[in-house]
Amino acid sequence: MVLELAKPRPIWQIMFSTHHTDVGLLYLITSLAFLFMGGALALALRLELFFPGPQFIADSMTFNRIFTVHGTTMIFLFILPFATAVGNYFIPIMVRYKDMAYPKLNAIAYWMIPPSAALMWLGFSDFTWYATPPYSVISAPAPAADMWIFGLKILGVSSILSSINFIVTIMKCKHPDMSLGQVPLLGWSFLSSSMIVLVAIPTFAAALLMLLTDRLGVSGFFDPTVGGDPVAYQHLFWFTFHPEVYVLVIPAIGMMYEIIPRFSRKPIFSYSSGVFAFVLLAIVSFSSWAHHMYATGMSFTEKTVFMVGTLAAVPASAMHVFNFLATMWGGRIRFATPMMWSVGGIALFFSAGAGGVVNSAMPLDFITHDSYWVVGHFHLFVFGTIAFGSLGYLYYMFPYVTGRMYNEKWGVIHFILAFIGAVMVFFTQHVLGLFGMPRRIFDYPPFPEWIAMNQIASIGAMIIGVSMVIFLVNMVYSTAKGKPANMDDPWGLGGKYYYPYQRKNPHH
Amino acid sequence: MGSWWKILLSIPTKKSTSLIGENLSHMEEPIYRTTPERTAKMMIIVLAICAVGAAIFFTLWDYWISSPAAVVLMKSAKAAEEAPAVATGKEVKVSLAFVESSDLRTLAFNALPGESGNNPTIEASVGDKIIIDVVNNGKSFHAFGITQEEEGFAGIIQGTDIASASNPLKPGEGGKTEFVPSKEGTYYYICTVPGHRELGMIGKIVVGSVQAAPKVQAAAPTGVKHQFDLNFVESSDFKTLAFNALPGEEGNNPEIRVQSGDEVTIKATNTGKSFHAFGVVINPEDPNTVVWNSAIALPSKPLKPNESGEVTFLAGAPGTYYYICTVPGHALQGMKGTFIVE
Amino acid sequence: MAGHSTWPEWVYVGVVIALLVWVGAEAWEVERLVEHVPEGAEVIKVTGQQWFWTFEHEDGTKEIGELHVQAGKAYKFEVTAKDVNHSFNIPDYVVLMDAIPGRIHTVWFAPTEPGEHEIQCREYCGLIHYNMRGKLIVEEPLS
Amino acid sequence: MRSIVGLFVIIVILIIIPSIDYAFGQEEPGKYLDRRALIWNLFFRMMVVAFTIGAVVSGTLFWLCWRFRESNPKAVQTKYEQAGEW
Repeated sequence: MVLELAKPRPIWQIMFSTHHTDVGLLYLITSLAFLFMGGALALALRLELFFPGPQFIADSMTFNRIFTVHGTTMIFLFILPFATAVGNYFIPIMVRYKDMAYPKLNAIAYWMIPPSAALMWLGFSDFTWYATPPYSVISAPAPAADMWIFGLKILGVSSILSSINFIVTIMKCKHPDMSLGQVPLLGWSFLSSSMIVLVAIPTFAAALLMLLTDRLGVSGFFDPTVGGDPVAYQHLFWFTFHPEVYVLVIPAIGMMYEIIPRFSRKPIFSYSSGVFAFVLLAIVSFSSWAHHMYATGMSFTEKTVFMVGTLAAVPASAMHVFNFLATMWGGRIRFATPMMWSVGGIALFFSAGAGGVVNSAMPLDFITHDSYWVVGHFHLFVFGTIAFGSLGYLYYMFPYVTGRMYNEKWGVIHFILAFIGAVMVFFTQHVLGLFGMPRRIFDYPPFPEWIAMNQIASIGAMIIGVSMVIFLVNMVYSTAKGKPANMDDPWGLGGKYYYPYQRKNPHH
Repeated sequence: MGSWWKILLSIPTKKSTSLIGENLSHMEEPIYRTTPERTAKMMIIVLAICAVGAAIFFTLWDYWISSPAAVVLMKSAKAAEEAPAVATGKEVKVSLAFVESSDLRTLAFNALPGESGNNPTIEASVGDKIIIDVVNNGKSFHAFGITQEEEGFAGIIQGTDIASASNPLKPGEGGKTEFVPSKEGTYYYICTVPGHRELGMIGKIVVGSVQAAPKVQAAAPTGVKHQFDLNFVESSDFKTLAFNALPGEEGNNPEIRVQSGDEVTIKATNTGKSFHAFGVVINPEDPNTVVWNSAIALPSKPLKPNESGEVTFLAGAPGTYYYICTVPGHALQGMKGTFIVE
Repeated sequence: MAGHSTWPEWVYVGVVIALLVWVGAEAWEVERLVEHVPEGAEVIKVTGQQWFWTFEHEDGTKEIGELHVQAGKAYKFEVTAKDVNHSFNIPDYVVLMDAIPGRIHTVWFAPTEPGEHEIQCREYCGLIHYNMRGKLIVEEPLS
Repeated sequence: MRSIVGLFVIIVILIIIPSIDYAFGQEEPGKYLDRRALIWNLFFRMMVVAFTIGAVVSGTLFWLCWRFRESNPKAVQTKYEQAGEW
């Protein structure tokens, strides 16, 4: 399915090759497969909540297992691999090197994903994607829980390896007459997110190890009866996973930095402020982890510190938004599918950010903590921003990957439906949270407001589902039968380069 | 999805190439574009993998959540020792008070060392119900527990603890607990606040042989059979739980009377929406004191809605027992009936 | 980059920072007011366990799943858990505090007028988390 | 530019008003402060600001999309297109 750079090869040769586009293709297909699997789970959850009272899901155990796997899949098996896929395809090209720095390491990093995915999906554990002790230690049934732990450990290693690969490729393998200040912003985004991974993930690896030994009963790190502290795990966890949020969002922003100038027929408004914002984000992402834990009896001082830390991350993100708008300003914008996704992504990115600022205000945590507000908020990020950026970029790289053109009309319809759906689901969920509905519940008492809003959200989810079916058909059909793309300039925008086929490096 | 299947089935062989690629500076070779054939192969591979995975997953659906974590098994192993006690119906009432010397250096129960009644030794026989009243007459915090450990504050037998080191009895506060020893030997009642045991807050419970009370031993099997149906029922708001009928209705938590040695068969059906498990216990507060292997399902592996289970056992020594839902809290919420053996 | 003026960006960043400062200040002020527990607040020990709430009043009376309080009085909850994490939540009175084994967290509130309110668990705690609910019953002050 | 000035005005107002009603709102002997009121007021104040800014940003975004779409009659080649520097 890849645009073969040499000559057509049997698929197994592509599968076991170490060339960056082949590995990228593997990442791409894997991540998309899991996008659809995880999405199916999400639809099941929304359908179950359409009416109060148990619907078609047998019992709460099944429900809990479903939302656990949904979360884990979307984050670790869709978003991360997709970003890595894009990086594999484009980073070497952007730094004008023949391949990733360590091709074998690259392939190894990929081949760690299938086994861990198998562990996660076979086990189908039930302790939510953040496995908080004591529940995950004393209540979560084995072997599912242990399989989940092992699966995530492997994934952690895999993402560390690919991060190392990206950093070395960008820093060491870029073309000698190309300075770091000329690496396109997509490259910078991967540089900064990889840096975050290197610092953040090991902490979680340690936490997982402690969790495992606790479950085996050989240690009591998180067991209060022997002097452990359950909250310690939450600190370790969020020290990894708050920065992880930025690991997910930064590449998505980088992708928008590719698309928006391209379709506005302008260079980026300010390359330097983009770079600055990326690096700044990477640094401040570590100053805010405990804003997830206001309710765990933190002192006023702690809360204040982490609120300030959280707010400190906002200007950087705001600079990106400004950069996007300023780039579009005075351009001649072609609203092809990728551009639409990016613009929609910016809009939702802003609303998610605003919600985040409101959220970080300490007292409001009493209202929003662990309610559907939080669900709506982070879904606005992971779906509204990250998935939008990613899908936009998927359309953008489609001609390069397959040598064919996707169906523009259906691409646009996909975007419009997904956007409407996203607004319906996630904005409603914010309000639902304000009405006090806790997250992760299999059933809810029949309060009229709750029922109404749950049904709106579920309908929105259905709309997204439909758009995704359209997407799938469009991708498969266009891959096979799509009309051959003009590889120099698939959208007929003029200008010098469409990335993979650039004649010279962009930006001065 | 129709067109989608057509793609999977259609296997054309021609490779369409284009000329555009060729005049590119860094691309000598022509562009080979993906063909339906290759797409179909790829889709088949992906779907096949998913199918295999799904097959394994669903055939073993419940296996993946079949056992609790190792640490849980270890803990419950400790508690289980205390479970199968045969109640003698005899009761031993003890009242204990935490006392401290004025300098707080010496701690003890009831009276300081040297005075009479210091750390009294409790005599009982297997199956007796020891009822302990504890009050904190000191100035600092204390907590109560019974253990078999020679030292330290670990291994507290489940259900025998009053307060805890992290949430202790404040001065003047008190509590009540029951303990039914299941085997002969020496138990220790201690203050579970770390260090207090070493400072002297420790007393013995000497458990003698059950011969002390021969008349209340389990009678030989009588061959008489009883069959009871018990259904777990829940009020619509789940707040009240009960057997057979909700409180106030006819047949709520029926009282069961059998002769010692009778063969009792219990069929429990979960007619509710949440999870339940059945067991006959000595102390309704403590689901771990299930007697005569009368348990149906377990809190960790409960009866799902509309499942039912059956158990047959011999009614043991005479006394008053309780049949409850062993899922923690459910007995407190009303799933508790009396089970009297004569 | 083709010469463009950067001052709009700096103004913009300035505005953003000003807003953030404002948010921080407001939040800090409110939190300061809310954190301070009034003297003479009556203590209620709240214990969460799978899957119900136990309340113990100062006079030792225990309630399960239901909590009776009087309007016009201040109450201080000492929240803890027996088995796994829970989160004690009265949405109508914006009371929320995690119940974590081995820890005692405090949160306070003062019901204003009589009425019935929901009590629920906000932290995922297992099979019946979705139904770990209770009732808060605010009664007329007995004067 | 105008929008930014407007923003400043709004912010100033929003800072002053609440600080005043704190000054008066607190001192009522024998009454406990009502956390509901405090927290929800804070929430709504922030919502006002959030939605104001939201209106400005999304308004700008919509205008950009409408004004600079290539199908807009006023659309012209960007100077970078003419100079061919992209």
